[in-house]
Amino acid sequence: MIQTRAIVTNIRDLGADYFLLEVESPEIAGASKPGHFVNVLIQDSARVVLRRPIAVFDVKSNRVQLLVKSIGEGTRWISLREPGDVVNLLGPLGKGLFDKTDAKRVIMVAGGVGLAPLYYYLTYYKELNIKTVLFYGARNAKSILFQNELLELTDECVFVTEDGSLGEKGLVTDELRRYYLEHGTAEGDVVFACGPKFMLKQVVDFADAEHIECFVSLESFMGCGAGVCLSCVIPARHYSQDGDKYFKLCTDGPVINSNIIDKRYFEESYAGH
Amino acid sequence: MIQTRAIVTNIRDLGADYFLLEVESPEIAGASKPGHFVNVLIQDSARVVLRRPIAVFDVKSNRVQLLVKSIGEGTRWISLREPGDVVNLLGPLGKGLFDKTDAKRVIMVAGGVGLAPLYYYLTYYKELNIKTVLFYGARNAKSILFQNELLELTDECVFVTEDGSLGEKGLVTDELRRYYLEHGTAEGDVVFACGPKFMLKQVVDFADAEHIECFVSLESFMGCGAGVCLSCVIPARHYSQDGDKYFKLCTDGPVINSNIIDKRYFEESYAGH
Amino acid sequence: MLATDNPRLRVSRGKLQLKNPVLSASGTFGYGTELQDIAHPEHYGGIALKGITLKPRSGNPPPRLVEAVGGVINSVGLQNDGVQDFVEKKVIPLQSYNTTIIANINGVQLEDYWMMAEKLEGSPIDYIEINVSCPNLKEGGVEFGKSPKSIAAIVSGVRKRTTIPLMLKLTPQVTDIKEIIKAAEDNGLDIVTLINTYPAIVIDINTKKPVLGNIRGGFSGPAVKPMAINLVWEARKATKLPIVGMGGVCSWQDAVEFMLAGADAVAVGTWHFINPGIALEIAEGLMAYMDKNGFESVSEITGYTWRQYNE
Amino acid sequence: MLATDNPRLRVSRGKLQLKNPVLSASGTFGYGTELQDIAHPEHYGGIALKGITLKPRSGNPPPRLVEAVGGVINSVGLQNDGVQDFVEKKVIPLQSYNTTIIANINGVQLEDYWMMAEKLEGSPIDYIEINVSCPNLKEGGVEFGKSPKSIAAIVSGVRKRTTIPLMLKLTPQVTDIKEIIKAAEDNGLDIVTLINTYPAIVIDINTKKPVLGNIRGGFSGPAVKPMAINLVWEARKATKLPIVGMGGVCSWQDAVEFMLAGADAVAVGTWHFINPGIALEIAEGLMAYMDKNGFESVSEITGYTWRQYNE
Ligand SMILES: Cc1cc2nc3c(=O)[nH]c(=O)nc-3n(C[C@H](O)[C@H](O)[C@H](O)COP(=O)(O)OP(=O)(O)OC[C@H]3O[C@@H](n4cnc5c(N)ncnc54)[C@H](O)[C@@H]3O)c2cc1C
Ligand SMILES: Cc1cc2nc3c(=O)[nH]c(=O)nc-3n(C[C@H](O)[C@H](O)[C@H](O)COP(=O)(O)OP(=O)(O)OC[C@H]3O[C@@H](n4cnc5c(N)ncnc54)[C@H](O)[C@@H]3O)c2cc1C
Ligand SMILES: Cc1cc2nc3c(=O)[nH]c(=O)nc-3n(C[C@H](O)[C@H](O)[C@H](O)COP(=O)(O)O)c2cc1C
Ligand SMILES: Cc1cc2nc3c(=O)[nH]c(=O)nc-3n(C[C@H](O)[C@H](O)[C@H](O)COP(=O)(O)O)c2cc1C
Ligand code: FES
Ligand code: FES
Repeated sequence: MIQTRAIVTNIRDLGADYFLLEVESPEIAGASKPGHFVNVLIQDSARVVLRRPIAVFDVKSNRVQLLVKSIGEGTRWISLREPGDVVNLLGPLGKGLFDKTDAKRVIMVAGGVGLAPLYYYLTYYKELNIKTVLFYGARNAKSILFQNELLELTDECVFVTEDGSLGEKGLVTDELRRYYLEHGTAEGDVVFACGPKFMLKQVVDFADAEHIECFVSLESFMGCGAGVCLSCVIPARHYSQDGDKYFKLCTDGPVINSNIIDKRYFEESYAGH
Repeated sequence: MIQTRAIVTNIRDLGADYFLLEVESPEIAGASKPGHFVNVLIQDSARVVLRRPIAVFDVKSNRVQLLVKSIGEGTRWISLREPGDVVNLLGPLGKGLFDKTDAKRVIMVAGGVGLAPLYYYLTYYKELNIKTVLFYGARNAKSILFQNELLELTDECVFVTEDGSLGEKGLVTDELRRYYLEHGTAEGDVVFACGPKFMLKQVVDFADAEHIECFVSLESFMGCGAGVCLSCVIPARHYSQDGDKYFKLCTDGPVINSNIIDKRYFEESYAGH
Repeated sequence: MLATDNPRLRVSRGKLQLKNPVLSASGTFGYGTELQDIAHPEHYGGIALKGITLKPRSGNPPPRLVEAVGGVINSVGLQNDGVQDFVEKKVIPLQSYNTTIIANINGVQLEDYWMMAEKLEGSPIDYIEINVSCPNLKEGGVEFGKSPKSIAAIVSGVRKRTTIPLMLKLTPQVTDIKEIIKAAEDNGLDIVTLINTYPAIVIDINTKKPVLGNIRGGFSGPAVKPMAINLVWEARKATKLPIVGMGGVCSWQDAVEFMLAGADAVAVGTWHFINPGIALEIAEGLMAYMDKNGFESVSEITGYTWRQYNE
Repeated sequence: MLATDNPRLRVSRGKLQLKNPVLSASGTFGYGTELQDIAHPEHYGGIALKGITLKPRSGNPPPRLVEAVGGVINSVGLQNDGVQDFVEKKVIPLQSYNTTIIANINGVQLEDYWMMAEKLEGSPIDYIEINVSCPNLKEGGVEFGKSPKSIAAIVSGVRKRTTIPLMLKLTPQVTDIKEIIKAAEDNGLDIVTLINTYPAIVIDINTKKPVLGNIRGGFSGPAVKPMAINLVWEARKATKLPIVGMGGVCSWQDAVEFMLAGADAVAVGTWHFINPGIALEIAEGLMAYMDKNGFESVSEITGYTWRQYNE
């Protein structure tokens, strides 16, 4: 983990409020693995105090790519960077997940910006020659990013849009179910999912029912991103004597085996009170 | 007084950290008189909360010009505006001074950015066909702005630089004294001064000694700029029963007859304690 | 009809009767008329005028204001021409406006409050706001606001001398705001207003002197909001009296937040300097919020969240 | 030599003996080693570890953190594995470092503090910081910090059970911080540390629920600095004990300001999240400031401004 002032080498407006930011940082690029994220310092803001966590989308030699959806002041600030600008980064952060090199088939389920942490896994499994199937859903055709790259990277790739303007119409989780109905489960299947909570709930419930190993990339409000503040916790399935137990999303995750999560976390009402 | 979102029509980098910002605002342009100022809302800043007071530099039909020296976060923000940007302004504020239409000869003393509020007076007296003499001092040649315009606007114009790189070498107040030594005082003389405190002190002392009517444009930390918060006060020469007495710089000034100011205000040590 | 006059914004709880729940906070709106080009007194449910004292005061030496992260620190120190001038001059131009007028009174000694109440009785003001929380007085001021005993003495003394409804403006810098409120309520208080500013100091590390002429000032502005919300929440536990919440209100969203926490009305202070037209914007925002969230009247917002955790 | 080890930065006042005046604030630096790639424990004069309790605690339900203007509000609620685990595991890796170690102890009842002191006696820690100011405990915590009586009981009880120098971490949310300090000093306190966070609430106006899982949290960060400086200034009036100042320290300039107001050392909390490398930067900044302003040692900065107005 380092703190660095990285130079922006490129930024691409992908439409639908998505931006691909590329920065030069040999140290972070060198140390990053799928599942890692960086914490971006947002400057010139009266409202943003904390850094913003953004997944490592991809690494190209000395450069780190971040896929950012502009949804508020912090991500908007990121989206306005220009080549030559300096961005203060902390990273790589997170656990980075590597115990799944024994996977036989990797099923990825991405909802919207949930593609961000999964893309790097796809490049990783491609290199390992492990079969990948991607279900990628978004509101409409415009919000389906990197179509060509994804078709390249995956063995099978199913696009799903809410309005049917591209690929299948409906929800990404319906396509996941249909796929399994057709193909059945297989030894060595691993599911990775990232997206809105209601989507994750469906995926996790499904994986549980089918006994498929399942990893989800979660979000929470992070202070330090590095395990020192205990802000980012997610309730754990296994209770301690003392009552609830939590794990730290920043250092135990953000990509985490779904079987250690307390399922109540996925309920809409979950906010602790 | 109005609050308006004015469009930037032009911004000129004048060098030496000076910028001339021009915004379109028929209402403020229409109502502005010499001695007025506007309060500029600074956006996107974690450190700047309050608006920044900036003198009306000049008015060109529907447009208001502001001469800004970038010295901190707020003025830097102003200096980075581009044509088409929106700037939220409150104004015109201040008293605007007009009882000196009976002046016979107007002597202006400007130190650095102190030129800002005086320029508009120069255009005003030019229109009234009243004789003006300007002493304008700055660090060096680069910091002497609008040389041609000023030579046009004034009857006599003396530039003074600390390093002698343009005009006279030395202090603007020395040139003021020299001028009066040569020309003597005259009935109907009025002095206007704006600049650093030590300069103002010299001017005021001189004007007092020579019994010349003298107006100074002062600065102070302003909250509202409109007379409601009582933050911007300057100590008044005439004590009330109750002890010290203050006037409000924003509504009684910022251009003010020096004979109502408590002279202790001009001491370097003056800060109230 | 302006949103500010919409009957759905009417506040009516005990003695707090306002056409809308947006007040100006004392000291940030002068004597009500200065900003009227932009911020008309009639946009407000009520306007709290600059604090007054028994005798005229020239206030504290400048600098009186300094910026800090998320707010400002002021040490104005109650510059004013005294209660006599107030009733003879300041109040007069306001009578014709369709809004309520709040006189904010301050004392360096206990009896000051009582004598001012006597002077104000019969004048055309709608509320007296007893300010026991000004951090900018060498004597009196916030010292009175710290003990239930002095609160009791001040409120009961004022109560005896006037029929005008009484507000009490509380300092946030206390261990337990509930005991202060109880002492006041027991002695005839009608309405609670909170918060005043937090005592604060800024030192210039180059001159090595405090920036403010009076050394200490009071901190206000957006940064204090979460602390103010907490104190409104606490105050609501202590009393059923109407509560006017303030501290960092900068938008209609902030106003809603104060009301959800239990405030019947809110006041805008510091943000007048940044956005003088804010009262009208808040009224409009409240109307839209009510429509979107199914609230018929603004009083339904008051305490909505608080009740889910406290009743 | 790193600036952090420069002898001119040495702090030596009473029991406060530090190689430099920059500490980490409890709860923002974990157990000292997590950030060591960027923020090495040896950059600090001392490191206050995450607060511990007698028994393990799982802490408060999430969300535990929310942003506000000028700071953050946390309701972590002392998630920790208890004092036993602390002495057996957490402290061990820190012993080899050239810095001082501060154990931050918290109780839900009075006796908790005493029993923890017993457990810590003999362990290789340098200071015990008695935290009577955590707003995130349902019982105990900040309630203890509000009354001189409970302070006296806690401090004297801890004092009897350990020879380790004692710090007391104060809440800013009190009427008079001076009486709290006096009660502690009379009962054997060695060092005052302040401030902890301000109680604060944020409500989401769309869900109409408090954002934090525990409803209330504690506000910290740059916005609290002017209030913290004021409290250091006040604390300095109450005692000659060493004072560790904190609350919004984000730069070496902030550190200087705290020291001019009377602090012997400062602690960095929230800003670790934004700039983990801050300790070294502060040390370097202090060196440059001393050179420019003719201070031979950092102790000359302490109270420099305060003395001009108080002696
Ligand atoms: C480990 C991790 C990795 C992430 N990776 C990416 C990524 O690769 N690309 C990307 O675009 N985004 C990513 N995010 C999400 C990103 O951090 C948030 O979108 C960002 O913090 C929002 O900041 P903002 O200032 O733009 O919005 P804000 O103004 O802070 O918020 C706008 C709205 O979004 C809500 N919101 C903000 N942050 C979160 C959050 N973390 N969870 C839920 N709601 C939130 C707020 O409540 C508010 O309503 C990641 C988050 C985490 C925790
Ligand atoms: C009535 C009036 C008219 C003005 N007209 C002009 C103008 O036409 N053009 C122009 O460039 N400037 C003008 N100024 C000054 C201008 O308002 C300040 O330069 C500006 O507020 C500084 O803001 P900042 O955020 O850039 O600097 P900050 O970051 O706030 O301050 C930078 C440094 O300057 C000091 N400083 C800031 N404001 C003042 C002040 N008002 N007086 C003394 N020191 C200060 C600060 O203490 C700090 O050390 C005017 C001021 C007043 C009161
Ligand atoms: C410049 C200034 C002057 C103030 N004067 C008074 C006053 O005279 N009487 C009073 O009760 N409060 C006074 N206050 C406090 C405000 O009324 C209000 O309680 C406080 O500022 C918090 O609200 P805000 O954060 O919206 O500003 C003053 C505040 C400011 C900023
Ligand atoms: C996430 C977080 C956790 C904290 N945990 C503790 C704690 O366990 N014990 C304690 O005494 N203070 C705790 N604090 C308070 C800090 O130590 C410090 O007193 C406070 O944050 C003010 O300093 P700052 O403004 O620099 O953050 C915590 C603060 C934060 C932000
Ligand atoms: S964000 Fe601080 S521990 Fe996870
Ligand atoms: S700036 Fe508010 S009264 Fe002058």
